[in-house]
Amino acid sequence: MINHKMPLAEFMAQRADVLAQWETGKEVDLEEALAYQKAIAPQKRFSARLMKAKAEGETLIQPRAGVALPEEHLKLLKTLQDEGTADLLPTTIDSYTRHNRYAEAKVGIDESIKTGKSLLNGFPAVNHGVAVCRRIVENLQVPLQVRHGTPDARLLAEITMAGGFTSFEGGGISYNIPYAKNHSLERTITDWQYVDRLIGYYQDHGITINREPFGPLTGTLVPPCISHSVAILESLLAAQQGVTCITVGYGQCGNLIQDIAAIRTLEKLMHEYLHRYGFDKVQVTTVFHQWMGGFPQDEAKAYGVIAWGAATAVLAGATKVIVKSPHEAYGVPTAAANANGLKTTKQLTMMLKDQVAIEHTLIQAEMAIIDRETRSILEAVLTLGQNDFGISVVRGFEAGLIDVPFAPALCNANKALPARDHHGAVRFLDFGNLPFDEDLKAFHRAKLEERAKAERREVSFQMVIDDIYAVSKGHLVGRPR
Amino acid sequence: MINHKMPLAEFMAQRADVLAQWETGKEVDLEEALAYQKAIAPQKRFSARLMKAKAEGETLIQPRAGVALPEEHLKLLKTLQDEGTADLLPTTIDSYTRHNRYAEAKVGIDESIKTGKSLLNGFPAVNHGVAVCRRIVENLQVPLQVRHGTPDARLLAEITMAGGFTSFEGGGISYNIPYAKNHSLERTITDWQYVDRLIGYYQDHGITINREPFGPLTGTLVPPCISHSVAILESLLAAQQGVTCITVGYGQCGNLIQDIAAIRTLEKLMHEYLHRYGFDKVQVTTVFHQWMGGFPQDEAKAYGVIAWGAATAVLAGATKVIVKSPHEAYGVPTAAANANGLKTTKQLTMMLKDQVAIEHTLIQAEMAIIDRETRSILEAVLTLGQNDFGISVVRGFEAGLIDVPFAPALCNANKALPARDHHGAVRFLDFGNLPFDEDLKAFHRAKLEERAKAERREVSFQMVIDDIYAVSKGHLVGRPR
Amino acid sequence: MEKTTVVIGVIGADVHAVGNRIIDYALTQAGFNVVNLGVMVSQKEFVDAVIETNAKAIFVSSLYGHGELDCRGMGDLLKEAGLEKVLLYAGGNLVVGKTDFEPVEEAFKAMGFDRVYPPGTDINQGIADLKADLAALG
Amino acid sequence: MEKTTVVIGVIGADVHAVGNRIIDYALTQAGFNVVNLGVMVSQKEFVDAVIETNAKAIFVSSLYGHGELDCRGMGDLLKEAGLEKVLLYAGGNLVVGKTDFEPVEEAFKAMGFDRVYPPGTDINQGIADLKADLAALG
Ligand code: B12
Ligand code: B12
Repeated sequence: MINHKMPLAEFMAQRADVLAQWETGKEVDLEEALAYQKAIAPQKRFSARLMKAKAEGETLIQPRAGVALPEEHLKLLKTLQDEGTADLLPTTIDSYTRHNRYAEAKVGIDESIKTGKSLLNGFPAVNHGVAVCRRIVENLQVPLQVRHGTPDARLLAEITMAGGFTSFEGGGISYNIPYAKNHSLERTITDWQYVDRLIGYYQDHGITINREPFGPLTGTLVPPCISHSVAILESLLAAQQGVTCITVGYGQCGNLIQDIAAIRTLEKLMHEYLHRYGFDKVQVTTVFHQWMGGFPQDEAKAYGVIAWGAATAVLAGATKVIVKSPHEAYGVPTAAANANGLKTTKQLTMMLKDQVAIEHTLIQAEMAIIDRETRSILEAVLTLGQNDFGISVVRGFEAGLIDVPFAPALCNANKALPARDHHGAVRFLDFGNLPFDEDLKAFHRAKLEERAKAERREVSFQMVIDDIYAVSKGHLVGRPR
Repeated sequence: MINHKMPLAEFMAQRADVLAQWETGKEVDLEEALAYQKAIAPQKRFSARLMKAKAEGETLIQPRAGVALPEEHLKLLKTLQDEGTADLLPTTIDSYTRHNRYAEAKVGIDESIKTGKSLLNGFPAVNHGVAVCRRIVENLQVPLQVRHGTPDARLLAEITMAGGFTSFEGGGISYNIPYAKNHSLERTITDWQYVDRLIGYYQDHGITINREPFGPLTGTLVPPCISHSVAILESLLAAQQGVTCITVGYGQCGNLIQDIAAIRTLEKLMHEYLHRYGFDKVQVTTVFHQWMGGFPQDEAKAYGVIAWGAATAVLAGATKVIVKSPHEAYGVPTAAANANGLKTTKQLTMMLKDQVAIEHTLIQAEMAIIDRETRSILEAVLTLGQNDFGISVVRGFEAGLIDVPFAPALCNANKALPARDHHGAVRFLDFGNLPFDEDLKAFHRAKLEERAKAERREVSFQMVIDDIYAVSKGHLVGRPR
Repeated sequence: MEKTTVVIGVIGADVHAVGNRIIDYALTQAGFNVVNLGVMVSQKEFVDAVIETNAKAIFVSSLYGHGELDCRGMGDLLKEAGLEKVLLYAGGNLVVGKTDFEPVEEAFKAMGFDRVYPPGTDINQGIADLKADLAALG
Repeated sequence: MEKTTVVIGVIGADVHAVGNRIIDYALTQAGFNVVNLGVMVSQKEFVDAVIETNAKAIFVSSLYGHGELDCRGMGDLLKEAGLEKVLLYAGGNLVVGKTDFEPVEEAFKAMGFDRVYPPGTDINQGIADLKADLAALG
């Protein structure tokens, strides 16, 4: 980990190793890639599209999607663009590639060809290489982003950026803690500093690539202050390497007041912390993820969850919304099911587009809470690391000052536990080592006591379990039934 | 028309004629019917279920449904109850019955038997008679309501109330203006005074039947003040005949602020006007209708519209919500499609149930507008008729003081024209003879000018047409595109 | 040149008035002389109006699901009146429920309709067809 | 009486941790001794854990869609280790996409799994089956 923009020579030296990790690495020619990126029209660039939407108060819609084979992948994305009216397109990477298991991805590709169905849960971009990526980007009319969950995404970034993608999701924290088990944060932050440096390199040459820390983390009852802290720390790490266009994200919790407050506070705190460290020229946009936890199996109910996420995204004023499909509870959606989720979402973003923003004294109050919580965490973490972002993150997680609920990563404390309050807002049932003052803790306890009293039971882990299942069973709060 | 509770003898004299209208009339024995109704358990009574929901802040869900043949109809309702989790059930009556064309309904029944598919758009309850109605009510677990659109519903009411239904939709205005062409208001109000008197008779014997004026009227860009005026006038007419449990309705316009303000103002004004005329013991609940205008053909988009209606109903605090299906744009839904609309709705009512009510200074402002508009209409109408409700209504419509947009009835002025403002709230483009003062008119004009300016075109009938199509084409405001 | 007259209306016990108003507006804008019978129109009223106004076409709307029952015999009625050359179109939500459109089209054509439209048809489609058919008739 | 040991874990490169925590909790509540290998567990780790702990059953979870690729040969591996009597269950979202469950069940049974569960199965169903199967084994 470093605490400064990586010197060019150092970056170039590391590149050689990165490109050697898989045979397709040699397809990347950085100078040629710059020229290729420069020729991409503004309406196909993520950064330009997002800034336009932000200026016009529009909420863009984007699906997740990826299959093993290029032609099928292109066909899928075309359907989502034309039939689903997606404003932005993804390319979701398969899990083998995410773990740099390119040989296994190869088996998946071969088997997919043989059996005629995609046996991978995403698009193995590294195996396919630069030219294939470009063919995909060129045959579509809207901007494309790489969405994955890769702890070490250096080669993936090299190939897909040379391949013409204009946005890259992830970060050293958000693609480690929820997506890995044994990776150290030192390692993943270092690897992501490389990714951000690569994008900083493009930026230095006049090409803006959008970066998006993965907001929802484990997608399961993550309180806003946790994901906000991660988003801001990752943004600082990215900005330090020269990234100038960042979309910070948040996964819907389901309580309207909390969700609106969360998106607004996220944007406000981003500006404040970027400013504190002198990264004033970074363009900030927001992404709202439709409910990321367990979905109802019934498709009609799933449509309800999707629509509520769409409505909340617009009411919260997010720049874009990531869309789920009615197949969510079962598996990777068909193109048609995916397009259906998009269409439901578009109907709502369009119907809500012209309506006025919602104001509420409770939104103000909730914003104050999230602000205070997030600030508590960030100040404690940044103090511990003496403003060295990487060290702050590593020590912060070690000390449990940031703690992501239900994370698989062993470097996460896994002590903090969330549960919903009586109105469905996500609070803390166990603080672990979160650096909250007594006032803040009393607030959370009172909120859960209010619920416990209404449900005539004790505050306990059973509430957490009930809340995990609640949405999939047709509720928000997991009441005893 | 009368302006007092109909004397019992007069009512009984009329009954004889009514029951003679079709052969099944002779099946009705009022004393026996009282005993039958008395034996219905509270959880199967509309009134009790609604008051419980209101007390608990719950929003109940109810579909529309009806097919030609009894067994199929029962099966359909069972599906909606068990699979669709409907809290309340309907029996939607076919259009021939609505026009008292029982002979044609008979042809429809026979043809339906012959072809094996329902050729009627609803359940012909009069033709089927009392015993069949009871079999249906008895085989279901939730309360049942008759939903129709019948200008002269006297025989239908006799048969279905004896048949065990515990709620009856409609009224002399709301089932005339949007549902008929040549009926005079004198006639339909007189006929509905009979219906209300019948229900008053049940009430006098301790049996509460719920009454529901049909809120959405033509379902097409009806400004809240118009439907509110009709709802309140019909409620006064009903209360006068002894009705004590009334659910007033409103069809979603689509702008959240306006919709919330509309439901709240409706309840407030109801209490005020009922009180003014001494009907203080009437129990008032509200029903919110999911979007009643043209629907998108695409089912995924239709789900979006349905979900937004469900969410708004809860946020507005309505006691129940009437649910559309994803087949809406095509035709009477299959049982499965109907259940799907219910499930989407239930997912949202459950997820939003525990959330706090939305407050907004704009909601207050909108409530003030709706209050003023509705009051202007009601005062002008009631003054004209010297507080004789029936005469007030007849003269009010004659003078165009109330004017329902897009109504087929020749007794409606059809001069007022609605259009959406820049934020999607429904305003007046043409006031016709609505008794609005200059301030109020200036408000509407300014609102439409704001939109016209943004769209760089004149305020014109083309806006109305564009707005009629807008939701079905995936928008709220019909912008030039 | 004189304007061609088209009779429009919503058949049977059907009161859906919105589409009817739009069809009126669109046909008028397109240069036709529109005789609008409104809602709840019987077959006989349609035929009488054609005779009275020397109309060249009828646009029958049926939204509420009883279209099949209501339109039966309409072609014969025109024929009996010697009006087989009058163009007879139907549109709206012609049958109960969401079904394949082909059998519906066939059934209506068998009843004497020249053109039959599925739910939500853009009225301009109907007008374009009308112009073409009128031109073909000369 | 000693508690029966069950090995649980999420196979392959799969990191879905939530269900795994709930299965741990539920099996523990039901009186079993749970050896939880967490996420990203290889076939070998499962087998080694069974040998080490003398477990009577394995609950394999696979959520992310690569279950079919990851579980291939698992039955054989157990057999080779002389552990054919160990109950082998799989659940989660075993294959990519929403499909009929029957062929999936067949494929996994062919790979040596005793019981195979569709998406969103209530874990108590798995526990009830486990008790029945253990009782049958004696
Ligand atoms: C939360 C979530 C995530 C979180 C996971 C956080 C974490 N580390 O735990 C995040 C966002 C990180 C994530 C990432 C990914 N996910 Co994910 N995720 C989900 C989601 C929404 C909920 C899963 C969950 O927690 N459910 C709640 C728990 C309690 O239920 P459960 O896991 O199903 O387990 C219960 C039962 O299945 C049963 N059970 C499970 N195993 C067994 C075994 C036996 C023997 C028995 C009896 C019972 C049993 O009991 C459990 C307890 O009740 C599901 C979709 C859904 N279900 O709605 C998708 C889903 C599982 N994910 C999916 C995918 C593809 C991914 C990604 C590859 C891509 C992506 N979308 O980013 C990555 C994979 C990363 C990796 N390498 O594994 C797909 C899998 C596709 C498929 N099988 O076809 C799903 C189905 C979504 C979808 N429709 O596309 N995901
Ligand atoms: C608004 C509405 C109402 C209002 C009507 C107010 C009024 N008086 O006008 C109210 C609430 C009163 C109502 C009542 C009923 N309705 Co209604 N209604 C609708 C709704 C939602 C919109 C209709 C509309 O105005 N569309 C907008 C206009 C512009 O479009 P349009 O009417 O389709 O017309 C256009 C095209 O179809 C085409 N077109 C039409 N005719 C022709 C002819 C030709 C030749 C051509 C070329 C083109 C053409 O051009 C028109 C202009 O663009 C539709 C469902 C939908 N479409 O979303 C149901 C719908 C038509 N109603 C239906 C039903 C069943 C009823 C009721 C029987 C029961 C009920 N639900 O209460 C009653 C019927 C009363 C009666 N006797 O007629 C059903 C019909 C079922 C079927 N066919 O299987 C529908 C489809 C809803 C459903 N899915 O159940 N309804």
